[in-house]
Amino acid sequence: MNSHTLWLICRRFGAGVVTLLIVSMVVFAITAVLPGDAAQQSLGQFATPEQVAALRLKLGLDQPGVLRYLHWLMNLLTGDMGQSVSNAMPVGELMAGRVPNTLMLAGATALVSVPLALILGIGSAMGRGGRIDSCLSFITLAMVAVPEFLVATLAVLIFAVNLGWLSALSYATDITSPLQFLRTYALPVMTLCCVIVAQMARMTRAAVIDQLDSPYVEMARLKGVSPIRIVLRHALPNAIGPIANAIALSLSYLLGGVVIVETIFNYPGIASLMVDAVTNRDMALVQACTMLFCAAYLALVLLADLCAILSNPRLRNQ
Amino acid sequence: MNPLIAKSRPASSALALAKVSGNPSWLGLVGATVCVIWLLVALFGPWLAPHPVGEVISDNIFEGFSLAHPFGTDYLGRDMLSRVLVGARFTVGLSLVAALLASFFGTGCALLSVVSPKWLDEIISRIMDAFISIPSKMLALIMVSAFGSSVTLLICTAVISYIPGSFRVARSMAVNIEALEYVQVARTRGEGKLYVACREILPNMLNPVLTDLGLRFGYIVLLLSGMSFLGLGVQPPDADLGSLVRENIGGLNQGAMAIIIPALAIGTLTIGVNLLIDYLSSRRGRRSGGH
Amino acid sequence: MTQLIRVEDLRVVAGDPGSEVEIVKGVSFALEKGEVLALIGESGSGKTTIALALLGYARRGCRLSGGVVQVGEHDMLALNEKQLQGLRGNRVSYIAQSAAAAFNPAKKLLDQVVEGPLIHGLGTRAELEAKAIGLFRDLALPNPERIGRRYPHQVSGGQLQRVMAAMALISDPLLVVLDEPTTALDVTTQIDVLRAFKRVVRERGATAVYVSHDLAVVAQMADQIVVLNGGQILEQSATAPLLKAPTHEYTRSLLAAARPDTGIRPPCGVAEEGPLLTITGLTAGYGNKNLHGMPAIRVLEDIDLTVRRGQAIGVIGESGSGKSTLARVVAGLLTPALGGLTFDGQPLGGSLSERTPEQFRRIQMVFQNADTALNPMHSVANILSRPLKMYFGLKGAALQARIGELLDLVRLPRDMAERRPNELSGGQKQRVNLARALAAKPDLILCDEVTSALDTVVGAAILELLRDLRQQLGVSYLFISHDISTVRALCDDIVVMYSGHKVHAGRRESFAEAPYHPYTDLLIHSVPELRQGWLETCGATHGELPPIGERANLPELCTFLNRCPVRVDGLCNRTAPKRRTLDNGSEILCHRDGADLLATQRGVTTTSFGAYA
Amino acid sequence: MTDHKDTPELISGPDSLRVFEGLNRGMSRRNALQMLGLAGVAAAGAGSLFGSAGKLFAEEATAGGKGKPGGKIRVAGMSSSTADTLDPAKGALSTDYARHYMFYNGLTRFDKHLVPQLELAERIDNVDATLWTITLRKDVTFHNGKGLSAADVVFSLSRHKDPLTGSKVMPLMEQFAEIKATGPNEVQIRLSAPNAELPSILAVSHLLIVPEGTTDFNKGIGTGPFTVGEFKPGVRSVAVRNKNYWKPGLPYLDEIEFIAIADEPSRVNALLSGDVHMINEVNPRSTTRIAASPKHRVVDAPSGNYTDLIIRQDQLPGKSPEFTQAMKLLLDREQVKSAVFRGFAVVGNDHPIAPGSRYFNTDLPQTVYDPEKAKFLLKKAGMESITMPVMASPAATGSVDIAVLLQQSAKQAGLKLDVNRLPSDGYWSNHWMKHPLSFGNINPRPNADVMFSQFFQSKAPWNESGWQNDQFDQLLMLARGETDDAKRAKMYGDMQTLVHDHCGIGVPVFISNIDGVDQRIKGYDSNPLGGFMGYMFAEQVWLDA
Repeated sequence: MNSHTLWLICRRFGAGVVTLLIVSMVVFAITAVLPGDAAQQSLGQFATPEQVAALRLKLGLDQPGVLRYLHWLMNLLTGDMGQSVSNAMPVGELMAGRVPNTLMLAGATALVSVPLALILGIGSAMGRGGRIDSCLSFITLAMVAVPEFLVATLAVLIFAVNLGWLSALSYATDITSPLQFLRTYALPVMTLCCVIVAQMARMTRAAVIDQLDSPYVEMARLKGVSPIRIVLRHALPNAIGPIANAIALSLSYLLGGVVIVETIFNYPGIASLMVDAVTNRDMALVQACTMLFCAAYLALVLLADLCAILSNPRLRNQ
Repeated sequence: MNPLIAKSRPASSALALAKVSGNPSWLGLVGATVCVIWLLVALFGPWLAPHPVGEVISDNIFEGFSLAHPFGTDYLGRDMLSRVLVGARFTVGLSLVAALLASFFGTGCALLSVVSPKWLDEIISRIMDAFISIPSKMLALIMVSAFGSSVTLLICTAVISYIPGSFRVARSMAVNIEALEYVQVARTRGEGKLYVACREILPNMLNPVLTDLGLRFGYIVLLLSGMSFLGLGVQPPDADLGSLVRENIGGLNQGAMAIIIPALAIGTLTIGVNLLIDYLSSRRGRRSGGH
Repeated sequence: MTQLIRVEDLRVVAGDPGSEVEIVKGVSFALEKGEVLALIGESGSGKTTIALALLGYARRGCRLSGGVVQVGEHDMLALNEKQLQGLRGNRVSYIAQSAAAAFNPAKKLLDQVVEGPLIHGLGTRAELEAKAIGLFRDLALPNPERIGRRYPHQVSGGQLQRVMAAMALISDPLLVVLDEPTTALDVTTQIDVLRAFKRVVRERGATAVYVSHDLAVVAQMADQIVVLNGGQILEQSATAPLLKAPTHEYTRSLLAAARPDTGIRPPCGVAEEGPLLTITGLTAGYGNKNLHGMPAIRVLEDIDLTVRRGQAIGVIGESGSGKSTLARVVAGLLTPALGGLTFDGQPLGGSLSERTPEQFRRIQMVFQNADTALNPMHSVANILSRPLKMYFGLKGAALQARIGELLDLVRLPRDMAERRPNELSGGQKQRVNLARALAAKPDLILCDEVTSALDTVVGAAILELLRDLRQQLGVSYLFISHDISTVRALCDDIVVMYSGHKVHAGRRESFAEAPYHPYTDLLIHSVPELRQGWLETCGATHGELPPIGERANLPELCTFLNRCPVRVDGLCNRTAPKRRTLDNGSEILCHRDGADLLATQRGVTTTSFGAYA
Repeated sequence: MTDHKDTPELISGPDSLRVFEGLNRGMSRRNALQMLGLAGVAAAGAGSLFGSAGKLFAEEATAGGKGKPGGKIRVAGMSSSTADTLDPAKGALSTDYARHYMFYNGLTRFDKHLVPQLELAERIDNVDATLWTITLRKDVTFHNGKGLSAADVVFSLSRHKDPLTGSKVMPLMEQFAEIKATGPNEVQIRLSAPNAELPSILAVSHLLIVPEGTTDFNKGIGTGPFTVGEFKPGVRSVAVRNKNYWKPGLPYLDEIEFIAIADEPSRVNALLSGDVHMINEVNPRSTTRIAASPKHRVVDAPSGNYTDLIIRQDQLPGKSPEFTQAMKLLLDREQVKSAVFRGFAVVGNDHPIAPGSRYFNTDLPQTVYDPEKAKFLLKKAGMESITMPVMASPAATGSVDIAVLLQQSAKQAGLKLDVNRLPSDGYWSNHWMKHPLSFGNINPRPNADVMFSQFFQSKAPWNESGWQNDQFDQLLMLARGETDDAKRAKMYGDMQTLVHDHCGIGVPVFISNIDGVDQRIKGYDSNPLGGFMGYMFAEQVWLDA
């Protein structure tokens, strides 16, 4: 880590803050048009106008939107993410309950999907244009061509209902053995892999092929280096940048894009928390979730760029 | 910021995009055929449908193949063939329109940001970053809650979700082209920004932009099917292919045609489009490599 | 002696099965042990393809379709991939054109040097590393023990090329293939690399095939020369007879084009007295600006320059000297940090938005790379019509007629108007590029390395065209090049730049004779001459540089200090140099006066240009 | 998510459904009459209720000892979110109710025939059905060890009248003019008008008893059979057996993990794969799957729940009686019953009283599907070829499918309907009753009076179709004051006729509750109030593993 990298991180941090601000404004603007508000929503179908008015006053919803936004922003600056209006818990606490779950699922999925994608991508890059390549590219395509919820439901039907090998639900607090972990996480991880592996594998393939076309790879071949060694020792280290980027994009999907999987497997993650928040018009929570997704996305992309820098001595030693 | 890093991400993805390819031509042919078939279905399907799309024609739900109902019946006892024929128009049509618009706006913003002063470029980039970081399904959910579910809204949502991606690819390409000497020549000739963007830069990035458009089409087909899970989609009795899968999911355990057919339809559509794109981009790669 | 290398009727095809095109059409040659054979030809002649075939390798899309390639006891075309793997980097090794690209940027040099022999089991890592360090030393690399621990980007181009030579030689191969190993280097660097190569090849008695487009370089290295064109051998003989009495017409044209200034002279009497473009105290650069508005990376420092009406000024310097930046500033693509531009008496705005349409019209720029300078999506007519419509509002028949005239002017057939750039050859593209500039009827054309990317013969033709146009139209040129002979062929005045400074400026004639600025001296004498033995006798960069003490922390110190053979301790390293005018009218930026310089430069200068014609 | 139904249920009396239930189960006519008689006594004047009403069903009375203690089960409800609450006042979803019954007790409790049984109340006396005195049990303690006292009851009931509590039953509580403690174990309630149904009102889940001064409800301190082991809104709750429960021998289970799976196929899959032991809100189409599994069974119960077509009477085209009539004729009830609900429904007759319930008007002719007549009527109204949007939403069970079927039938009558499927989110607040044609969904209101007052009275806030009928309003008032049951039945019958003939709602079917249960779960029964045994399974079931 040197001053240049530090400067990069600082700059990104600044840009990230701006991006977050834009996100919060966009989210606020859209949610401002949402019909009904937290008071209406929490009192339900048969609420009387007096009740709604009283609750609105209590929650401060009677203030103009801009004022509420600024208020929220001020509080955020002091580290207070606000309170969830639907159940009066601090937003931070609600999030803290869900974030580990999301990270767990994302982590497990990443552990499976990233190596798989790398193997698929590198495999097809090595056999570029050949039968293996066509085959793998077809498989990865087919994997992504089936709607997520169908994969998930089908998988549950086969592995949980008919075979009874795996669990149809994924939230278990009492995981004691690795086998149990496997039983619980296998299905959602499998479903998510289907969604993200293809993209990563394709980008890996492209990045590796990009390097395989470079003069230094030709040079390595002319030194008598074997194809496998060329890919692993020469091309791959230089392809880390774009691959890390593809991985970062896919992993950011694992945080916010998994609402379907969370629903089907009844997994309490951040995505379903946000769906709840939208339904309950729980603005502080919606904002916090969006901020988190956005921050995670930016962090992942930054991490990918740092990977690219660290894997590249030219950038590393600048 | 180091220019190498600043550019490495989009440039590499654009490059990668161009190189995500290389399948033999027969696969491309298969892709092209599938795409043409689906296009025809989308154009003429509704007229070929033997039954009105919402009519319950059988007391039996999740029927299998029969001469009267080649694709069986759905969860209410409606003719699946008719529903798929009509549904294809929605899926293909919506995705196509959304993909075209997303590419149009994405590319437009990219061109704008490339010929604009740095501060405007920065603002556009930040806004795009902001939108790309909001998960598309969440955005869809909020949008539908706010504005109700309609075809226009579905398109809007898909467009907003995919503009940033299109923007990124287009911008990285445009930045590279902008640095080329013929653009510099045009600038030193005193050409306006509009001319530089539309006449000098745009024609040269059209091919990758079209490739990107195809990829986005595939993504949008899948996004729409994902949105059907969240209860968003075209208005009944019509249904896009994703909604058809979703509404008939109860027939999954009995392997009903009502779920297999639309799932296959989505599969063939996305795979077909991808194969075609791969083929086209690999051909383009070879062509430009030949010189 | 026995033939070590025997190539017989080698054929290579390219393209898809079914539509293959033969790109090497039955080439045969042979080479004895310890000999160096040169393959010479222009781009597309098949020289690199043949060189790679010596390793049994064909690039993607190509196929070795027939013939025999015998290297020692191995028939390279009969072996399978596994066996070839065993030979490459072991018995046959390769030195690529661009070392910067051919080294893996993510690995340390030493690891890459010993990788091949390690795989081939030629020794333990320690032994091989020791051997590599020995080779580094032999190749005159600085700090041979440590340089291997660096990454490619931390080493200069010339040094990398030498490291690559070490990589090729470490396995004591039967054959070394050198593919344009010095083409990407500046001339002043090239000479050191050539010397190092030559010494190592001779000392080790290596057999080598040297691929190049440059006859002068080949003359220094090769025993045998094979002249190739279009995948066929046109002429093949020992070096000396070939240089003296080339039999084939094509070889003669190659020889003639090698030094354009021997055939082309600038026209006389075109230049007028009035200044067209005046540059005063120009400082410019890239990167973020600091508090004083100065850019982080300064590329140009305090440049003064005047281009008179009808005059051609040549700007030369090596890569990084700032010469292209100068053109960009004049074109308005880069806003200067300090200093001003005056064009025909009017101030010329620093940025594009400050310039008038008339100024846009009167200054035109022609870029180095015709491939990227023409929009591939526009037809030639389209490209040419845009400035005509824009500046003169031409339409219809008048427009067509003018396009025709312009094509005539650059000596292209009129029917080319409907073609797209990618249907044109490199030379044709450059002519279209020129025609587009001429369409504006400009007063000043900025030519940025317009001939550098072209083959020598084609480049010479373009130079001739430029000269004739100047005579015809009285247009001024700011002609930028790295090649002093090209500049001398076209320009009245010459400016030498070194790391952003104008170190030497003078009339064309003053560059014929010492004294020069020490850098100009180095530059002139680094250009290889078309005679065998030049490399051994030329004086440039021979010997140790005079020792100097610690440098004063003064940004204005002479930038050439580190390489200067006539530097003076206590003067050059302590105080800034000043501009002085020499007797022949030239202006230099140096501490040494004319007499000093003359004394040091006379002693080693043995030739003047034109002697070999 | 798709079936997000945030409809609170206002249950303020047992009468209609308990009879309906009884008749369905083959209860003798005499028994039924006897039961009605008892209720009649309670309503007629001064009287007391101490378990007598329940004696008829003594064999089913709640008593410990017959089940097997121990075991843990996992239960999946249909939806949950971060708005999940353990505050009884705020309960909005079936998941909330089920949880509340785990941790709290009410003063009374519905049995499976919807008869209110004494729970925390030991005795309930009244004077003119206006002044009620409730005597509390003395041996009851809260989970935190505090004994139950009158102050707790006063607190629990009074808080609903504060708008800030956000109570779902605030309108219902307006009739509670005064609530005060008259002794350590005695509470007096003065109603603003006579209401004999108070014991059943007190059985509503929202009126479960919490300790006085409770502000943090997440701990779930109550007197119920289970204590809170864990409660994470939107995630799960774990209920741990309350060892000191005041009902001896109860509950049986050691632990209940309660989660929610919004996606119906996933919910059924979770049941079938053995991951959960019971689920509710099973789609009729999934019943075959559950029934096919030897390890599981389907538990279904007809209920008073209906999804209705709302034709606003205060705007065109609903203003035209012909149009309204035509729309009712266009509802193909048999098709709705078979295609949408796969037979798990009872055909309705455009009024809210389910067939077989008390006061159900058997003489009223059934509206049948008749597109020809509808066409004629539309023509008469001059609306034979208009295009109308219909609002439907997954929020109103089955409404989207019913709308599609209606659309097809309407086509035959020349009417073009555009079905607008709206997301569940925000449907009730923004679309329900706000369009000329829309769908609603009304959960059981076991009492005809409450049903009619809330949804059909001219000035009722939820008068769905904006129907104004003076005759109906007068009848409603008269019926409330009428103590003669026969006269009352006649009045309710007339009101049904009025609604059937003139009101702007079409009730195609009454929908059954369907639960899916693991065979090892014993003691499980159905309850017309809702799934999960009327949300009260926790105390009653045991695991026979």
